[in-house]
Amino acid sequence: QKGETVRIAFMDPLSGPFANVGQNQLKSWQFAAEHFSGAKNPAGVKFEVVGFDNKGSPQESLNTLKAAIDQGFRYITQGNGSGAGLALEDAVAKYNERNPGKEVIYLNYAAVDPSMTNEKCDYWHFRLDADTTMKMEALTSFMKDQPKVKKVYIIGQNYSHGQQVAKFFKEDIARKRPDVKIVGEDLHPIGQVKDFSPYVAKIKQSGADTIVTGNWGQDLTLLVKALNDSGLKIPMYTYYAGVTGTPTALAAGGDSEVYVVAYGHSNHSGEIGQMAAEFKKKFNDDYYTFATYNGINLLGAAMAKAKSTNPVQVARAMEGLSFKSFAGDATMRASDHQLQQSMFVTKWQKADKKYPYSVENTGYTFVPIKQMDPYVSSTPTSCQMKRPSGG
Amino acid sequence: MRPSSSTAYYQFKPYNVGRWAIWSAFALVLLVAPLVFTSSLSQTMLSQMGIAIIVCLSYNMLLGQGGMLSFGHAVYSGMGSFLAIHTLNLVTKGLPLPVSLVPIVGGLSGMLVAVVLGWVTTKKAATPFAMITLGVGELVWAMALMFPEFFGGEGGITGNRVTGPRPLGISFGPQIQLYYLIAFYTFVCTALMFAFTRTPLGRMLNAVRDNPERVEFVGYDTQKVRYISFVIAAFFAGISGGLAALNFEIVTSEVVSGTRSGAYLLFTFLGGATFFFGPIIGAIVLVLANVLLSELTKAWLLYLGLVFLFMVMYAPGGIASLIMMNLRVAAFGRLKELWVSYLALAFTALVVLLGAAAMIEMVYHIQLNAALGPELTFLGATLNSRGVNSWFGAAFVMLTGLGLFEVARRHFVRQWGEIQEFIEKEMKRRESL
Amino acid sequence: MSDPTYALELKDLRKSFGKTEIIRGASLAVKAGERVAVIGPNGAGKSTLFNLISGRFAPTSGQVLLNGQRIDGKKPFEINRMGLSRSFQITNIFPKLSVFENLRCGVLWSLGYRYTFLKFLADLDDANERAEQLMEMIKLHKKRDVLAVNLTYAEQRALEIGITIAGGANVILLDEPTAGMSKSETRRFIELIKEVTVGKTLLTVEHDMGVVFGLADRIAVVVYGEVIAFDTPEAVRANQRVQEAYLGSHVADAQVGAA
Amino acid sequence: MEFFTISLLNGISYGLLLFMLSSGLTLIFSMMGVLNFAHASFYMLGAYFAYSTTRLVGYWPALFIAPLLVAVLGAAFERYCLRRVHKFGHVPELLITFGLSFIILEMAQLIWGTSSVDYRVPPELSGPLFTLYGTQFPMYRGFMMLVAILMLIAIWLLLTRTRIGLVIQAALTHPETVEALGHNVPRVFMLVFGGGAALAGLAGVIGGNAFVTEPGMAATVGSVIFVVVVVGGMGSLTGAFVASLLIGVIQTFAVGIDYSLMGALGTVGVNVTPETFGFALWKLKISQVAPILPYLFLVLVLIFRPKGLLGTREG
Amino acid sequence: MLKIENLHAFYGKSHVLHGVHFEVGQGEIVALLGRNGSGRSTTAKAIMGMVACTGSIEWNDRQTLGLKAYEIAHLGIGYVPENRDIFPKLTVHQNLMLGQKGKAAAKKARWSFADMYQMFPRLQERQHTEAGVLSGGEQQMLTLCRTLMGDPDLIIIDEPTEGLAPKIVELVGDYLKKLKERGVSVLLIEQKLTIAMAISDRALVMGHGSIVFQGTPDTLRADAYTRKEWLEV
Ligand SMILES: Nc1ncnc2c1ncn2[C@@H]1O[C@H](COP(=O)(O)OP(=O)(O)OP(=O)(O)O)[C@@H](O)[C@H]1O
Ligand SMILES: Nc1ncnc2c1ncn2[C@@H]1O[C@H](COP(=O)(O)OP(=O)(O)OP(=O)(O)O)[C@@H](O)[C@H]1O
Ligand SMILES: CC(C)C[C@H](N)C(=O)O
Ligand SMILES: [Mg+2]
Ligand SMILES: [Mg+2]
Repeated sequence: QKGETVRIAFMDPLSGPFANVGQNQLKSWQFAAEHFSGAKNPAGVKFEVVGFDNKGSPQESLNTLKAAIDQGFRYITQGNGSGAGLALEDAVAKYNERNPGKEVIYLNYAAVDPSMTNEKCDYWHFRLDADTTMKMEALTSFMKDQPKVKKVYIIGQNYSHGQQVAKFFKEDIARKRPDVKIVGEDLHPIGQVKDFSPYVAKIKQSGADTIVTGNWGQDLTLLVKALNDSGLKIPMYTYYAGVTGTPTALAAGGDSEVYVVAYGHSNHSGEIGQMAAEFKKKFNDDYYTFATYNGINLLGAAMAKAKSTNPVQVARAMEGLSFKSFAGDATMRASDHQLQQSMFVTKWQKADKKYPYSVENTGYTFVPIKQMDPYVSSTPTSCQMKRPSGG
Repeated sequence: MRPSSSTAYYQFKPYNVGRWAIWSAFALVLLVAPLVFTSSLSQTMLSQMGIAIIVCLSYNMLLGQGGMLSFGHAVYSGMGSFLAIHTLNLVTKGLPLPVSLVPIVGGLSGMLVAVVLGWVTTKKAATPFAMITLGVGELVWAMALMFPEFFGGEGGITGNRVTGPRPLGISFGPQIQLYYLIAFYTFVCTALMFAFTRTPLGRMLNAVRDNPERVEFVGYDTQKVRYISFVIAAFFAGISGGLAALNFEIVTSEVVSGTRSGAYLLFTFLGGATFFFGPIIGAIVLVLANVLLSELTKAWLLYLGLVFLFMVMYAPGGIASLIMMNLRVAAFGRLKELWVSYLALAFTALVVLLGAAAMIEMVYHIQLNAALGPELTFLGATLNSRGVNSWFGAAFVMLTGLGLFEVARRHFVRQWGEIQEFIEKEMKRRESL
Repeated sequence: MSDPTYALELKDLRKSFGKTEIIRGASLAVKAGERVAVIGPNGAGKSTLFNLISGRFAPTSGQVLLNGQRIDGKKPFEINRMGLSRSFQITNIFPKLSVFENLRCGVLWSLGYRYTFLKFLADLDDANERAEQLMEMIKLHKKRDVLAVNLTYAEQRALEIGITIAGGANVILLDEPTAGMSKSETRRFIELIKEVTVGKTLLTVEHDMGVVFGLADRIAVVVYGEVIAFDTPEAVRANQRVQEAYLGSHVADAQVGAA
Repeated sequence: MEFFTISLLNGISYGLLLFMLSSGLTLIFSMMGVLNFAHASFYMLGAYFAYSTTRLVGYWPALFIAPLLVAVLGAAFERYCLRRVHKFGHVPELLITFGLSFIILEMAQLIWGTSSVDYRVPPELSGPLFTLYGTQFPMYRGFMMLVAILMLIAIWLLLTRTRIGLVIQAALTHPETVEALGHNVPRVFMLVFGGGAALAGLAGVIGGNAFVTEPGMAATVGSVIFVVVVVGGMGSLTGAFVASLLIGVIQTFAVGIDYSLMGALGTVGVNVTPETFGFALWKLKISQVAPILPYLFLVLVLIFRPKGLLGTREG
Repeated sequence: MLKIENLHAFYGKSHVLHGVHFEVGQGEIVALLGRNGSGRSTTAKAIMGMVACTGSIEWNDRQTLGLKAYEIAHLGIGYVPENRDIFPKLTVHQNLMLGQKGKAAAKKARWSFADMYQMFPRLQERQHTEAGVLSGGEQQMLTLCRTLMGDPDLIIIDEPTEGLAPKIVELVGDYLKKLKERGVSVLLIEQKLTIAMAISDRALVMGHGSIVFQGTPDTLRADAYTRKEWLEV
């Protein structure tokens, strides 16, 4: 296996409205692959990542999957959007079942719909990100220690992700801080709201002191802007304040109290910190998809363990495998193929000496204020993994 | 099934032989295509073309034949898809329905949705119609995201087409088996939709398009004509949706999106809305553009936009009209004179394209991948996006091409005008005979 | 209740647009088989009257009876199905269909084909035969497959009449059928109209006195939304009021003479 | 009361914003009958141009330069593309603007990149204008309202004090006749299209920093502006204005209403449980559908009053 | 004033006018007669720059061939098209407004709104109605008035009496004479021989795209051959 080339097909939007995220993430994958190729990974293989444009569409993803398979790819990765993710998970499962001997592994680096590792879980799917439930587990663990949090307003996009955030927040907080009151809950159609001030008026009227939202992209920036405009300065707990474009808009709005839960942050030191700096120098862009770091390392470790690059063996090797992530040890849980890793809560503030990393050159940064060990955010799974016979 | 057999009697004789030949050729193409293009990607693409052909033809029942500009046709194909996949899942749970009939369920559902929504939609024609479809489309799409119970949320609804009884060992597991199912449906639906244009309702639909007022004075209720046709179009759209459900085995909310409806509109028009077969071409181009073009270049949306701009400006009848114009020339036996001109045009256009594309690709490279070094490969050649040579070369190629193209074009225009004049005279002469 | 010997009867018909009353209590009774010319000054309401009868507008008050049945307020297609058909002052055909198709569209409903999409047009022998016949009648059989837009003006007018009579209606309304034609064409065209409407009840609006006096059994004079006279041509020409309101002094005579 | 006042204020200002976005479209749509799908793209261009010119010469000059640049582009597009297809009818006209929107989007991404740019509200306009019941009303929003009203007045003057509107409407049916009466029809068309584009550009200058300047910004306003124009009534400027305000206010208040069909049924004694057929629909709260109410509004208006609220014609 | 020489006109490839020659003097009413399709309307359009043509058209010693329609209109030629090309969505008054060539020009014009409404009181009654719903005859009146509002020195009228009641036809005839009195030249394209002969100073007869007769109405009346061959069947 040493000296072999492992080709990974990356499929995410490379054109259209989400191209910015996709392009950045493709570069991240390629960057990580290059960084860890050869001697730098235990298996000594060379990684190569090729981009396929799925335009963010589930159906197009199936086409790119076919194209990738035609071109001999046995590893695919995707993350931007659970819709495409679920489509790929299902399609890979069917393909592998119908084409024994030509199996394909799907590394999911960012699609966070919990169903992918629960009721719809599949043997060939491995998730490197933390799913919505885990993030919420971590976030509520942080929030329960914030005495300021008393009255919470949940606002989210009315689609599965937003609905899940609301649902899990309510469940978790009831468990951890039964005294916290939910004073309002609003789900709005995704991408349709041009003006959030009516929502802000409603939030204000409800007397809330804290906002929880799973919003991302424009739905988040506009919300933040409306909050700033109205002078309603209450803390906001989010998932995706760090996604490309949002920090710029956040910065334009001035100071605001925003927390983000994620499996990483922008001020890591050590190897990943160096990589981020290097990435920035090279591409003039932020390296924030650290799952690429973990993904390549996981593959390297598994290939070394399996002594093969054949997906069948590699998949088996990845189950339950522990490896060095950029933030301590991480384990690919065998029961549902969900990576168990440390979680961070970060806070949006001006970059300073200690946390110098200026996100999107805004002069602001996400400062880690709490790191949680993998067990904290670990959530149970309902997955009944079907493993291929003979495995 | 075959309209040609029954129309035989009244049609002008030589035409008929042609029609038989065309339909047989169509069937033959459908039969052998997957044997020629054998990779799994090309087989899915062929399947998708079949699906797109049905839906574009059904869209053209509204646009081309009825003059109804719809921005919400995906609602009907999409709802067909959703109900079909739910049905497929019921089949998996034991509903005794052959998988091959699931598309019909899709068709019936599309039709049912149209029975309800179409009633309000077709109350009006022209711009109000277009705007109602826009509104209905947006509403349905927003709803689709809000109701994960039915629409399956982000992940959509998945199904497994390898289920139920397997007559003759056909499981529809391998793509090729499914392809032939789709091909069968495509042929039948195309024939049926063609037949529709030859029925009283089909003809009245044309009349409603041209002059709705007068239609009222020959005894027809225009709203009913539109409504029934709308429902029929939705039926075929639904069939196509059902086939898509089988093909992808997953249905997500994107199938009812405005983008999808927009694509039907654009490509139906590109193919040629004024001819029955135009949308077939449009559908093929649609799949090619979506699947292949985006793999070739990041600038595919730009190219697509430019193609539209130029097509609308210079060939508003779509590709089909270009073909028909040349067929007319051929019918008068003058096509062979044009060969040289066409070659010259094609060659010079290619040169222009080459130069322009090289520049576009370099710009994209600078924007997106500059960090990977200034070099990029374009059609096998290595270009340096920071080098004067590459830019100069590309510009030179383009400008030379442009110059030569203009020369070729002028020559062609003159020649073409002459031939058209000849044809017109010839037609007058024949008329007066 | 009403007298069915009248093919068409208007009873105190009124129509207002906004505040202006355009038709102010028009009454008229036309016997079956009669040829009536409707004349009157510009803007008197002749076309409006036709629109009210044919269902394009609903009357504000009053009644329209077709063969003794009320038709006022009905939709144009319903009235057409009851046997009344009209042509338009401004040519109103199906421009992108061929002559033959235009006529066949006019024929379909009356033969009971309605909204069917389960039969081929080509198999509808009766409809096709009838369309061919009509084409002969309006002398356009040589232009069978020519698109209607490409016809000359006079041919389009002929086609207009063809579509109007295609459905076999008994009562025919023609609005200025000869407008825009030269003398000679008009003369031929009047013959054609006479031919194709044999046995039918005919109402025509005309300004060409030659046509009026050549065609009509009786003349209805509409002035300011009322029927001020309804009589034989001779009586109408002699009518002082009509001369004042409409004909003018010498031109009328000259034109009649020229016709 | 407090909530009501603030909501009313929000509603009106949102309505004015909608009007600002759609005024150019109204102009073009009502006068030329062109469904300009690239309108939102011009809006986006306005924002990007303003971003770039602001960096060079500051915000206030940009407020004039950016719309002017957009106007030039719009006029050029009319002159070289749209004019050619005018004779083919409305569908090709619409499609060519469709194609243009693709091109503008890609070009914008090429020039300014795919992520949002840092285009900020100028310092002299940031901060609150006044504070009402402890809620700030941002100054920039006030500015936006002012500009919207100025736009209204400008278009109104254009339509009533000049004959441009008449010329164009007449030219829609008989262009040759209008020319024979001594009017330079092509130039008027070009001016109007350029003017409409400029209005979109101005909206972009102002909307770009109030919201987010990014390639996706065109798509987000894309269809709602059509709603305004159609609901107001094609050909009616006042209609568009009234419709904007109405939609703004209704939508804003709807956000505050947490009733659902389930609740309504509950009061009349019908109990809806999660097992009831279509539960998801019954439990949907009005506040949840607020942002898509405009489309519902659109459909209802077209069915019951196809001319639009104040329109005079259907097509 | 207007001098046309060797005018050839084309619709696409079809050659419609074959070398037309004639002149219209100041304050003259010239009738242009001929059968349907003989090319009279085309002649009018050619003068207005609305069809492709070659040859020479001089207006007050200035070559107008190649100018745009609106430029020609500004030189003082007015055109009343056949087919009643009214603007259906505009009101009667707005239709008339479009006839004017700008505020300054309107002040100096020979005609005002009041003159028009006086000529056809019917129009005044319908002033604020959409022109599209006017009766056929009213539309015809409107087209004529609309062109007059532009204050032309030469007015080309294509079948102005079409669809008018006989009494109104007389009125139009009288009005054309009044135009002449105010120094306006008229090129009248007519079908109705009676009226044309009654008011015109000279008559031209057109056949197959060229002028086949020029002379006074009296000579035409006397010329049985021309009348038979070119005007009747
Ligand atoms: N929809 C309408 N709204 C308002 N006024 C109308 C409408 N339709 C017709 N009118 C008016 O009614 C009057 C009568 O019009 P109508 O067309 O019936 O006249 P007519 O007798 O046919 O005249 P003509 O001989 O000139 O064609 C006209 O003054 C016209 O302006
Ligand atoms: N747009 C057109 N395209 C092609 N041919 C045309 C066009 N308009 C007119 N023609 C042809 O040109 C010839 C002259 O037409 P023109 O309209 O000048 O005749 P006219 O003397 O005014 O007759 P009419 O009494 O019908 O108004 C006719 O043979 C006609 O068919
Ligand atoms: C673009 C991403 C922020 C989307 C997110 N991963 C989701 O599942 O919805
Ligand atoms: Mg009339
Ligand atoms: Mg003429």
